[in-house]
Amino acid sequence: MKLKKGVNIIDQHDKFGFYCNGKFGGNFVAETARKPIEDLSKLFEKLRKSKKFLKKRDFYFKHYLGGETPFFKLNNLTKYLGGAQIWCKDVSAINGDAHKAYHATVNALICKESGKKFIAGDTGAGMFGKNLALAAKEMKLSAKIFMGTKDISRQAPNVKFMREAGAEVVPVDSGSKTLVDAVSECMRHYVSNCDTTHLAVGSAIGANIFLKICAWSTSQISRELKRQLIREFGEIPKLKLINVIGGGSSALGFWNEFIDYDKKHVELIGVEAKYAAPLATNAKVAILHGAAQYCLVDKEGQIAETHSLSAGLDYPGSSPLHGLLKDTKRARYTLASDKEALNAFKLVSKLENLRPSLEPAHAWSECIRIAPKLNKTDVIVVNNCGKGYKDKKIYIENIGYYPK
Amino acid sequence: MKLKKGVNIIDQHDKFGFYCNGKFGGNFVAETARKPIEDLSKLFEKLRKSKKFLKKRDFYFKHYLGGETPFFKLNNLTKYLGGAQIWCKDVSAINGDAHKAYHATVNALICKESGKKFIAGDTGAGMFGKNLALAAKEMKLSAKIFMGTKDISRQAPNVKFMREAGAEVVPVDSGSKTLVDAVSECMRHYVSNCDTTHLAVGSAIGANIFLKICAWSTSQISRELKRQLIREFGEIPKLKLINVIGGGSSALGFWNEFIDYDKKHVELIGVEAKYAAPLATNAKVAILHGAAQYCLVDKEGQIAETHSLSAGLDYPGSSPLHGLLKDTKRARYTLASDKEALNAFKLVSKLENLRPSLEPAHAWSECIRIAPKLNKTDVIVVNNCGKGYKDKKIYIENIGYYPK
Amino acid sequence: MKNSIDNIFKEAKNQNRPALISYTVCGDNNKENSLNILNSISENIDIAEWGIAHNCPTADGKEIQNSSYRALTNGIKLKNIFQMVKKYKKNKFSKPIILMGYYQMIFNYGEVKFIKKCKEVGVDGLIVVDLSYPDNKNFARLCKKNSICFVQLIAPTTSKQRMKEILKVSDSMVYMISMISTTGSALKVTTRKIMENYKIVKKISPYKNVVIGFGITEKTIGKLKSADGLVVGSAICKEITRSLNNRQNPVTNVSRLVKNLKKKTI
Amino acid sequence: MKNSIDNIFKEAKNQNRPALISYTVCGDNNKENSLNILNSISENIDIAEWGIAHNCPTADGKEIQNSSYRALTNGIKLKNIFQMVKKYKKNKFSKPIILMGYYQMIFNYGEVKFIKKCKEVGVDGLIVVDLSYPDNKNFARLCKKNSICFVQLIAPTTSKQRMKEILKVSDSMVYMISMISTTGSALKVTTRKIMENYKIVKKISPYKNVVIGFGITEKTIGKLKSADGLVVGSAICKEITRSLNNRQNPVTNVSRLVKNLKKKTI
Ligand SMILES: Cc1ncc(COP(=O)(O)O)c(C=O)c1O
Ligand SMILES: Cc1ncc(COP(=O)(O)O)c(C=O)c1O
Repeated sequence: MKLKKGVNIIDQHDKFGFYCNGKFGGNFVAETARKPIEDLSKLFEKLRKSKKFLKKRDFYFKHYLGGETPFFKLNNLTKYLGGAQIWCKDVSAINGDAHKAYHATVNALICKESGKKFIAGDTGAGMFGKNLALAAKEMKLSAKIFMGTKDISRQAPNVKFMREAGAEVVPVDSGSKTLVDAVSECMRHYVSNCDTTHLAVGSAIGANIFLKICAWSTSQISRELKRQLIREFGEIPKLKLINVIGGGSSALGFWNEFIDYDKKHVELIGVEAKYAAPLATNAKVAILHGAAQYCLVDKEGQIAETHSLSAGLDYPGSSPLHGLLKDTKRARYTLASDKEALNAFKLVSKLENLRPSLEPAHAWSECIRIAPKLNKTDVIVVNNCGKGYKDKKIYIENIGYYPK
Repeated sequence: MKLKKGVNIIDQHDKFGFYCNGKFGGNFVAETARKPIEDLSKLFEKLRKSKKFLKKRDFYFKHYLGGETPFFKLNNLTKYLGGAQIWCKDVSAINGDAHKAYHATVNALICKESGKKFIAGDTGAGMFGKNLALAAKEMKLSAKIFMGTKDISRQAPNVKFMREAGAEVVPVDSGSKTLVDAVSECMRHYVSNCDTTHLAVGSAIGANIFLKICAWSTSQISRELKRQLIREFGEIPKLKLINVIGGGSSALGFWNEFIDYDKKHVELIGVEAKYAAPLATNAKVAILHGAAQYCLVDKEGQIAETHSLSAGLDYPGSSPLHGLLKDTKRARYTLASDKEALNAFKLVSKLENLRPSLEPAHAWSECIRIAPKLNKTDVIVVNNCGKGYKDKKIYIENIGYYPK
Repeated sequence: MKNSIDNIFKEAKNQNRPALISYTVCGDNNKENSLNILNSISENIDIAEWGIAHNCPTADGKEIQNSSYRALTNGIKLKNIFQMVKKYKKNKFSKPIILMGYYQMIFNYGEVKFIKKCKEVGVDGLIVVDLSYPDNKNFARLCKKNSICFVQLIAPTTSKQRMKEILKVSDSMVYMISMISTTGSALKVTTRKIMENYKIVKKISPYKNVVIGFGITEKTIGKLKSADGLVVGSAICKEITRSLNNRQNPVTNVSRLVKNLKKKTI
Repeated sequence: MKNSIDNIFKEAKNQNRPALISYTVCGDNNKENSLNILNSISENIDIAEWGIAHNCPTADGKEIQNSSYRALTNGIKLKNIFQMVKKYKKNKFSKPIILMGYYQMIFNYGEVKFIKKCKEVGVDGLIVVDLSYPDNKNFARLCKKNSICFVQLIAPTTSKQRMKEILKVSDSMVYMISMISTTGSALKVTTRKIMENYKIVKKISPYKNVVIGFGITEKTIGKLKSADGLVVGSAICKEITRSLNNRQNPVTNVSRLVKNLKKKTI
C-alpha cells in the first residue's frame, strides 16, 4: 500500500469510505444514521468547494479564533538538550486554547449550513467541548456536550467554560466514565436525533465523513506552519514534526501539508499515552465508533480499558488515517508515560515561557528524548496544541506545583 | 423421643428453646434481638399466669371476637361420601374470619402490656394482617403489616381491610414476593426497631417465644372443640382432626387439647399444599426465620421456592412443633394439590352452606379422600379455619364461579 | 424445514397473528439464567433473537446496554454463546434463533469462521446492527451460501430508493425500525405512523416478512399486531433489570411478561 | 503467625490507627470480580470479611441483600467460597479472612465438616450472625480447637451482665454492633454515643480487640477511628450496586472507595 501524492490524505478512501484497501475507516453505523450521514457528506463536499464557505471559514479562523498561531524557536530548551533545534508551533495560543477550536468552529459552520439547530459533540479533555460550546453560542446553535464523569471531574475548568457558554454538559457515567463512553453516548444521541441534530465528533475518528471534516479543519495548522517555515528558513528544512495522538486530530492537522514530503525530509512522529497506545503498540484492527482502526481490544474483541492521566489521550482507538500513515510507514508512532509527560512539563515550563497541557506534554517528552541525539541542522517542531490551565490541579497533585 | 403427657406441647422445650433434643426450634436470632426476645419471654410467662390478663384475653375473645365458634355435622357431605361422620369446627365464623384472630388479638394485648406503641406483623393470605390491623386499631396501636407484592395482588380484599383499619401495609417486593419474604422483611424491621416495636409473627414459627405465643393463642379452638364434642357425644369419640398446615398455627390450636390422647383415639392429620409441603415430603431440617424446622431447601441449603395457589400455604418452612409431632409420630402429614383443593371447595360449597377459603379447602380435600373408607362410627372434624371471600377472584379464575 | 424462519411466519399468519420475536442478550444476567429465560419463553415466542454482548454498543439504549453489561460482567464469550445456542436447539420446544450483534464481534472472530460456527450450532439468522447496506453485501452473500437468514434493516430515515435496493437483495425476513432512536426508548411516534411506514415496505415487497422493532411494550404491542412480526427487546431487558433490583427471579418474571405480550398479539 | 488477626491489630495499633475491615459478599457480583475486588483492596485493609450468601438473610439491610442476591444468582456455592479463600490466601498481600454467614449454611453443610474445611483453606475467623451466645458455645469451642477465631457479637441491646458473659468466653476479637439495626442503614445514633458504648466494652475487656460495625461510611469513619477496628460493609456493597447500575467497573470503584476509607482512618 502506498499513499497517493497530490491527493489530500482524507480523500484517499474508496467509495465505501475505506482507506488502505478496506483495512481502515468505513461506515459502520446503524441504518438509521445512514441517510443523515450521506446528507452530511454531500453537504461537506459541496461546502469545501464553495468559495463562499471557505471565505466564511477563513473569516472565522481569523477574527473569531485570532488568526495565525505563533511559531518560534525554544532557545533555552535547544541549548539545554544540546542537539537539534527545537521549535514550537504554539497552537495553544489560539482563541480556544487548542487545535479543537478549528474543528469545532467548522462543525458549527456546517451545522448552520445544514439548517439544523442542534449540535452534539463528545469531549475528553474538554477542549473540543469548550470550543464547540463557544462556537455554538457564536452561531446561535443549541449545544449538547457529552463528557465522562471522570473527565468532568478532572477537567473541571473546561466544564465551567462550557456551561457558561450555555451548552448542556451531559455527564456520561457508564463504563470507564471517559472519552470512549462519551463518544458512544454522543453517537447514541445522534442515532436518536439525527433528523434535527448535527453530530460533531471530537477527533478524526468515527464514520468516514466525520474524520474527514475533522482533519480538514485542523489542517489549517500545517498550512500556517508551512508558511512560517518558509518565512524562517526560506525552504522546508529537514524536519521532525512531533505531535501527541489521542484520536489524532491534532497530528493530522499538523502534518497534513507535509505528507507528500519524503519521510527522510519531513519525519512525522506521533506520541501516544503509554496505556492508550494502539498505534505504538501494534494493536489489532477493530471496529470502534463506526470505523475500522488500530484499537486496543481484549481477546474477545471487546474494547479495552485504557489509562492516561491525560483525559484527552485516554481513548482506546485511533484515527483510521493514522492507521493508513502507520501502515504506509509515512509516520512513526511512539509513546510516553504519565511520568515522562509530567517530567517534560517540568522541564519545558522551567526553561521556557510555555505551559503545555498534559496532552502536548507527551509530545514534548518525545522531543526531549530524541533532540540530544540529533544535529544542529535538524529541526524539531512540536505542536504545542493545548494550554496547561485545565490541568493545573493534576499538575499540582503530581508534581507539587504549577508555575506562574 | 416421646412427647411428655400433661405438659402443653409449647412448653416441651429445653432451656435454650429447643424441642426434640435440640432438633427443632431454638433462637437463631441476631444479638440485637436477644434482649427484646428475652424481655418478651419473661412478659409472656408472667401474663399467661396472670388471672387478670387471662380474664382480659377471654373478654376479648368473647366480646371482640364473638365467642365460641360453631361446631356442627355436615349431613349432606357425610351422606354424599358415605363413610365417616363429617363435622365442621367452623373457626371462620369468628369475627375476623380465621383462627389468626386469636393470635393477632393476643399479640396486640401483649404489646399493650409491654408498653410498646408499635406492632409489626407478617401476612401471607392477609388473614393475620387483617386481624392484627383490627386488633391494633381496637387497642390504639400503630401497626405495620409486611406482605409480599404477589400476595397483595392475589389477596386484595384483605389488603383493603388492613388499610381501612389504619394499618400501614408494607409491600415486600423481593424474592418470591410471598410470605417467606414478608416474614424476613418483618423480622428485619424488628431487628431495627426492637426497642419500640412488638413483633407479632403470623404463624407458629420463628424464635421460641413467637411460636409459643401463637400456639397458646390459637389453642382456644381446641378448648372449645373439646367442650363441644362432649356436649354432642358425651365423651371424646374416636376422632380424626384434619387441619390445613401453612406455618401450622391453625392445626396447633385445633389439636392442642387432644395431643395427650392416644393417636388411635384421636388422630391428627395435617394437610400441606403440594409444592409447599416440608412435613409431608420429608424435607430436611433447616434454620429458617430463627428456628430449626422441617423446611424445603436446595442442595446448598438455600431456602427453596414454593408454589401454592393459596397465599397462606405458600411457605417453605413449618412450625418446629409440627416437627416434634411428626417425629414422635403423634400427627401424620399429607398434602393436597391446587386442583384437589379447588375440587374440594366445589364439592363442599355445593353440598353445604360453607365457603371455605383456599387454605381449609386443602383440609377438606383430605377429608373427602378418606371419609368414604371409614365407618359411620368414625368422626372426622375439619377445621374450617378461613372464609372464602378473600379468594373469590381466584376461585372464579380457576373454577369459573363463586357460589353465592 | 418445519421449524424454519419462513415456516414460522406462515404458521403465525395461519393463526392470524404476528410472529412474536423476543430479544434478550445471551448471558444476561448470567449464562445459566439467560438459557433458562429463553427456554421458559419459548412456548410463547415464534423466533428468538439473542444479542451478542459488546461493550461499545453505540446503537443501544440504556436497557440493552444494561443487559450487555451484565452478560459481559458475568463472563460471556462468543464461545459460550455458540455452546448455548447448541444447547438451546436441543430443547424440542426451541424456536428459530437469530444472533444479533455489532460487526466488531464478528470481525474480531473472523467472518468466515463465525458463519461456519453459526451454521454448525444451528443459528438460523443474523442481524448485524452496524453493518448496513451496501457494506454488508459480502457478508450477506456468505450468509446466503450457508443458508443463514441475513436480516437487513430498514429505518424511518431510509429513502424509498434505498429501501428498494435493500429489499431487492434482502433475505425473506426484514427488520423495520419503528422510529429514529436507539433501542429501548419509549415509542416517540404513533403506532399509526409506524404502520404507514410498514405498508410502504410491504407494498414494495409483499412477500417478505417484515418485522417491526424498537420501543414496543405491553402497552403498544396490541396496536401493531397486523404486522408480520413484532420484536420486543428492551421491555424484556428492563424486566430483567427490574427483577434483579428487587431480588426477584428474572426467569419467572420474564416468562410472565412474554406470556402477556403474546396474549396481546392474538 | 505474622499475619494472624492478633498481629494485625497490634500492627495497626503501632501505627496509631484502627484496623480497617472490609465486608463484601463472596461471589458478588460474580466469582471472578469478588476475588478481584478482594485482591485489589487488600493493600488498604487489615482484615477481610467475606459474606456467605444466603437467600433468607434476616439481619441484613438492602445493600447486603442485593449483594447476596447477586452472588447467588451468579451461582456461588460453599464449594466455590472455600476454593476462592484458598486462592486469595495464595496472594502474598492477602490479609486474614473472616467468613461471615447465617447458621443455616453451616448447619446444612455440617458444623464439623465446615470448620475442617475452613481450617484447610486458611479461614482465620468466623462470624455467625444468628448464632448468638449462649447457643454458640459448642460451635465456639469447635472453632477454638481448630484455631479459628470465633467472633462474638455485642449489640446496643446487650445488657452489661450479658456483655460480661460474652466477653468472658469470647476470642480475642469482638464485634460491637453500632446501633439497633440491620446492616446497612444510615447511622441513626451519634458517633459519640457509639464510642461511649465502645468504652463500656473496653472497660470490661481492655485486651480484647473490639471492632465496630454497621452503618459506617466515608462520612462517619473518621469520627470512630479511636476504636480497635472498624468494619465497612454496606457502603462497599452499595458501591458495587452503584457501579453495576452505571455499567462501571466495580473493582476499580470499590478499590478507590476503600482507599478513601483508609485515608480517613489515619
Ligand atoms: C490539547 C489536546 N491535544 C491533543 C488531544 C488529543 O486528541 P487528538 O489526538 O484528537 O488531537 C486533545 C484532546 O482533547 C487535547 O485537548
Ligand atoms: C385461613 C387460613 N388457614 C390456614 C393458614 C395457614 O397458616 P397456619 O398453618 O399458620 O394456620 C392461613 C394463613 O394465612 C389462613 O389464612
